[in-house]
Amino acid sequence: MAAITLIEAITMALAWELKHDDTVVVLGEDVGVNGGVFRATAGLQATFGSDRVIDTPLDETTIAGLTVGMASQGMKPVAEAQFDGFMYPMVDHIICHAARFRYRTRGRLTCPMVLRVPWGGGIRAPEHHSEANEAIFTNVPGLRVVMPSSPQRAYGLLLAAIRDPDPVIFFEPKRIYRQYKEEVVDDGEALPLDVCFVLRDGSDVTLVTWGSQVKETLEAAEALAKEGISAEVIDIATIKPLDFDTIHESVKKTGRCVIVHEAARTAGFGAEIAAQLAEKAMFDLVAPVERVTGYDTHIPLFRLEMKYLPSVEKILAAAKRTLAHG
Amino acid sequence: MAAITLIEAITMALAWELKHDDTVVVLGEDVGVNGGVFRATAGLQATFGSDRVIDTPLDETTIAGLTVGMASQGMKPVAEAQFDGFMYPMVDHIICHAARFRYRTRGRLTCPMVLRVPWGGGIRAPEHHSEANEAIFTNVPGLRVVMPSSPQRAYGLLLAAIRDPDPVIFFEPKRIYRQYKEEVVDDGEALPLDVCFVLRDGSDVTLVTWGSQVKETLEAAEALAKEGISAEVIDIATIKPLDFDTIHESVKKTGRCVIVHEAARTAGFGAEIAAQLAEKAMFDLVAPVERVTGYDTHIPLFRLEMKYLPSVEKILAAAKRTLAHG
Amino acid sequence: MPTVATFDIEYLQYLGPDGNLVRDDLPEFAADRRVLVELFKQMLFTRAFDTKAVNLQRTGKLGTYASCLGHEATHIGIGSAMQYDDVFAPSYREYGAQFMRGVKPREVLMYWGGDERGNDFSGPPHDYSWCVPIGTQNLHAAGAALAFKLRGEPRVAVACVGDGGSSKTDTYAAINSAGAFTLPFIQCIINNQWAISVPRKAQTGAKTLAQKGIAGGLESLQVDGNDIIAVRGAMDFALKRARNGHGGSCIEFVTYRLSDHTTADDARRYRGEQEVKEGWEREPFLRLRKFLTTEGVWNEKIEAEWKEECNRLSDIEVNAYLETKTQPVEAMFDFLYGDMPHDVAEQRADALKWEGR
Amino acid sequence: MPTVATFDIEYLQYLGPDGNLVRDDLPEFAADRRVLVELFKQMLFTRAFDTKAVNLQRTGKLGTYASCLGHEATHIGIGSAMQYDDVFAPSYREYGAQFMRGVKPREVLMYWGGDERGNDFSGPPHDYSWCVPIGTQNLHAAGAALAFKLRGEPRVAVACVGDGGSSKTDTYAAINSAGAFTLPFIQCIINNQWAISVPRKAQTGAKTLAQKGIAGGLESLQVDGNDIIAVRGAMDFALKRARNGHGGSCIEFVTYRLSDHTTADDARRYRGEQEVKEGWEREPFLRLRKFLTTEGVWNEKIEAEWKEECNRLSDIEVNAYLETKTQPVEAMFDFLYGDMPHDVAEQRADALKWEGR
Ligand SMILES: Cc1ncc(C[n+]2csc(CCOP(=O)(O)OP(=O)(O)O)c2C)c(N)n1
Ligand SMILES: Cc1ncc(C[n+]2csc(CCOP(=O)(O)OP(=O)(O)O)c2C)c(N)n1
Ligand SMILES: [Mg+2]
Ligand SMILES: [Mg+2]
Repeated sequence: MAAITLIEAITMALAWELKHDDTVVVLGEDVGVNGGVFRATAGLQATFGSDRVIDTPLDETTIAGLTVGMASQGMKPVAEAQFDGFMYPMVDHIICHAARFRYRTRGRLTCPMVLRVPWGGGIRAPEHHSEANEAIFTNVPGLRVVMPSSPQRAYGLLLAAIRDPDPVIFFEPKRIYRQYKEEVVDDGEALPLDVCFVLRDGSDVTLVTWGSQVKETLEAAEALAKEGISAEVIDIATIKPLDFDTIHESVKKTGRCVIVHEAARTAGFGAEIAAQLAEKAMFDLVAPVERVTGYDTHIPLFRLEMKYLPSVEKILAAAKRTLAHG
Repeated sequence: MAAITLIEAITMALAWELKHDDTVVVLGEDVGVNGGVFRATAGLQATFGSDRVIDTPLDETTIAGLTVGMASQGMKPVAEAQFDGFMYPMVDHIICHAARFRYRTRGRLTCPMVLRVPWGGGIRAPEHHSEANEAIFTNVPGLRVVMPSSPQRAYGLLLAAIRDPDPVIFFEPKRIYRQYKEEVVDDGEALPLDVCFVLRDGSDVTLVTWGSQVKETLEAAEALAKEGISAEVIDIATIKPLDFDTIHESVKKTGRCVIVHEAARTAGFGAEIAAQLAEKAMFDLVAPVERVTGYDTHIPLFRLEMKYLPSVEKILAAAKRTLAHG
Repeated sequence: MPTVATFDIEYLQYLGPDGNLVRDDLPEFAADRRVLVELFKQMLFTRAFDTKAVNLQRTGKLGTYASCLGHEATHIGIGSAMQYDDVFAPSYREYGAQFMRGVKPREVLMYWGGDERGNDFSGPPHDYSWCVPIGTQNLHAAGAALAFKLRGEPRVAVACVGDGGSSKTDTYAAINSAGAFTLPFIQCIINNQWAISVPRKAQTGAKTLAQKGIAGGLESLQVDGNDIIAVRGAMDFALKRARNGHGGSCIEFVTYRLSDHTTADDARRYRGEQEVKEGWEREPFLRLRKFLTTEGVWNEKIEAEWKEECNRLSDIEVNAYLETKTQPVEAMFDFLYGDMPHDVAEQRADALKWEGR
Repeated sequence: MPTVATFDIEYLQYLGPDGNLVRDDLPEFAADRRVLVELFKQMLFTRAFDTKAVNLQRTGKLGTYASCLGHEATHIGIGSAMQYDDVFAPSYREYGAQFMRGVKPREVLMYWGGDERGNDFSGPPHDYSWCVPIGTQNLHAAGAALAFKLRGEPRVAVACVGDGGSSKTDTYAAINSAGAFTLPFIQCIINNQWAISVPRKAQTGAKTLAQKGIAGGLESLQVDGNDIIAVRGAMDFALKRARNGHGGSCIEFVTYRLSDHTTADDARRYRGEQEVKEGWEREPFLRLRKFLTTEGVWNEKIEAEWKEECNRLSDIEVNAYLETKTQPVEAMFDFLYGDMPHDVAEQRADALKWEGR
């Protein structure tokens, strides 16, 4: 057992599943001999052959459509969108077909597929390589949307996603692909797809987040602790379906909630969490809900991108605003 | 001045703008001699010629891409997606380009276009003809999202959309295309693109909605009135940007809010409204926010579709739940 | 300039509109005239069904319906050539092909009657259901073909799309994938001259729709889609080629939509009577009836008897459809996920509550 | 079977890799050897700039950069043939073409240096900016061409895409639109044999990429993209044809990517040395230099002097880039909408507050 990065955990999970399930195939642009532009599939084609790890023509519509086709004929394809910003041409096949085959045919045809999407900003990449677009899918019934934020969670959630009988959009926060290493047991153990992770216990304020922002959020919790403020940190990880109960339990305790996400604020997934708080936890809250998010503009090219993203300072300020109440 | 239906108001606005602005063109599938499958463009090709009202090949990617191309070269194209469910292949060009040309080029190239989308269920149509998918766009910076719910608002908002210097997604609630007639003055007067419409004043509870559900919501308000309960009804109409101030003013008065929309609940746009209430109106609210929405499943084929949609009864029940508080 | 590549689009036809053979090298299957009689009977059945379906819609007992009037030779030629293990990906009006594969007429009616169970049909369970988003089915079929290839199965995926759908980017993507991966895939382009109100010539500057296949390096052929011998012959050839690992084909079937686009359409708005009249002169029954009659294997009496049988069989199906009870409300939740998430389960309970259950 | 359509893909080349003419009917523009010298000088400048840009990236002064090494004849041939009023839609590495149209090298650097102002360039204000989502620019150019046609303007839209991008559905859509509407549109497919790590043959089963144009009924031609005379000649012809209302063309330029895909790529992972070595033997400078030298209009001294000038000019541009101040934070709000919505204005104020302003 070795300490590995988040992206190495992805590779390890893919290798495990390719090895143990014949029906699994990996496909996408440059996933073969090149091992993916982020090296997520490094070495897999050499090990499993070009019938299991398949380079596709350069067209995301093609990748999505072939994936749906294969999934409905007994395979478990794991497709890669090379970057978040190239995923949009896949939206049609995902929404109209992947999310509906089971529903449409009353269970006759199903679509057990995973779409892996390197996600989010902060890596000084070119345009369209830095998008936080999970909200495209969160209103779509029939999908699951997952985003791990640690090597262990990446491993366990990706295994679960591949084994799930339905389509899973699997966002990978690329900014933390190599942020730190963690020991991950390569035992093929999957994690549940509908349970939030409480990363830090606390009693004064609940910080809810996912993806790359887990980093800043934990740092903010640490800074708050230094000031004697106890923050609970929740990584929702399985965005859809949302495990609201865990959030609710926490807010019952703290009475305060700050939601942190990278996507633009308006109608970002944070809105759904805030909405459920307004519906189910109104009388538990002692302070207005706060959202710390990307601005309602496109993430700028890299010279300005860090000014777009939520920062530790902004999280701290929001947490303190909630503490002014109650 | 004649009393006309919502769809006739659309046709009238298109005709006005085609007549008064040379740079306006209408394009889409079957918009020409056939006048559109809903007759929204009926007669326009005969009047303005096939250089102004253009039938395209059958491909939504094509329509979206050509529209962006024309818009960036000095034209004001008004494109039609034949149905809501066929809009997904347009998402790439809309998100990656229409919404970004101005931003990307620091104002050098712009994209003044309108995408008209017949929207929503309840007309006993085949699969993919009944979708409430506005949430695809509400998290996307650079877009405006509009949905009129009366002939007058359809006329004024469509004119405003065409004249707006940026891309506007214009959803047309097809269930109420011919619901009733209203006098609309054909005077070329546009409505603002960022102001909610208060359709009925009230003091006990605020009902917020848009699109086809305005019908059921007004009926629910009427039924509440019979029971001595005074409901304020707001049609947000310009979904993005949201005029939250009008909603907030109302909730300050009523202390209660029920949000009604047709789209699936989770991460529907109602979540954003509820979130802003949780952020800015927590201390005005005396009852938890309620959402009456489509279920988190696909709208069924027509035998069951009315059981999917929000109903007057469901709105009444939600309003009464809020009235049990405070 | 040196020429680096040359392509021909050939046109396959055996039976002219007048019922005479235009060439004498009939494909093998046609040697047995009884096979042709069986195909003709299927064509007649399909038309009888289609007429009933349109009537059901007109009397308010069916939703919008897309008639297959005029396409029967193409549809049945395609369906009859395929094997059970092959995968069929229809668009929405290829009932004739689906009947050949075991789909029941009542299932067609259920689908257009607003009941998802029509998609859980009696045809091969691996076949795709009707596909409303034009052209997307082509890529699913290509994906199926990729699965067959990877697993080494001798199966072929066949997808149908219209002349309008030949403009759809998904069609190109399917054709290109089939060429890039040498897939057992056949792209049938059913050119009935109209995409709702948009005529064939407005779809593309391409002289033939068959040549769409050249862009992906597929075998590309144009076929008289009103001549079932040609349709079946072309399909037999392409299927064999694909099954033997030699890759995909793109076949344009030239036919004519004799009906409105769907029952929601009124074609008189956009096309002239003369054109439709000419369409009726080239339609598929006329010529096959003449040919079979000349060959002595068909006559008016057989036809009258068979038509009666078709009506009887169709009525059974129509009645079965009309007697189908609407699904309970929970059906809209129960088939959404394999493992129902907690939030969906809560909403299911809410929906049941509104039903008083 | 009767043949209903026949298509040839021809190959255009004037100057072989050895610098000798392979045909003697040189296009008119090439009669004046000074024109060729000017083109060569542009090629040299572009290469000098490209080298500097790669170095800037290696030393941390630029973000990811896509080199144009090896593509200079194609890029400059295309750019030099176009008129100011025409519209150019590049993908991301056609700097040579853009320089010909007035884009400044410093603007290229700003874009790859993470500053949107690089897109507000000094080239024609109607030209498209770099386009990262592969192939989408083709449809924008087709839309521009449609605008030109509707307004009766004698302008042509030219779009570039790679061999990888020729698989993209948008490319097909652009080609098909150009054919359907008879647009003044040229689809340049710049086949440099690789799409990052995916070789040309894995993209498609099509023998040539030029034949993608057949699917839309366009004039389709393959050109030696390392021979600037052929590139310019083919473009002149296609532009004239389009400008005169005769419709679109699809031209494959066969060249070779001598560099890594971008500075973020390591091509040694997936391609062999031998292939790259052969690429260097066919590259565009070698042959043109030989030819011009033989013709007596070029020599080592001129080249040395010009290279020095190129370096000097490039350095001015690099310095201008390095001296550019980062945009203020409000830039991310100020160019989003023509009329700033109230919620964006509020967030702009918040961002300024975090800047202490
Ligand atoms: C993606 C998409 N866009 C639009 C439609 C609406 N629509 C349904 S059928 C049709 C025309 C199809 O024409 P064609 O492909 O020629 O097939 P045909 O109906 O003639 O069989 C259109 C535009 C659709 N179903 N899907
Ligand atoms: C839609 C989309 N998918 C993927 C990418 C990532 N990507 C950037 S360049 C490239 C390869 C392009 O190859 P080609 O079209 O041959 O152009 P070249 O780089 O060789 O000039 C890929 C896959 C992208 N930019 N856009
Ligand atoms: Mg058709
Ligand atoms: Mg390339």
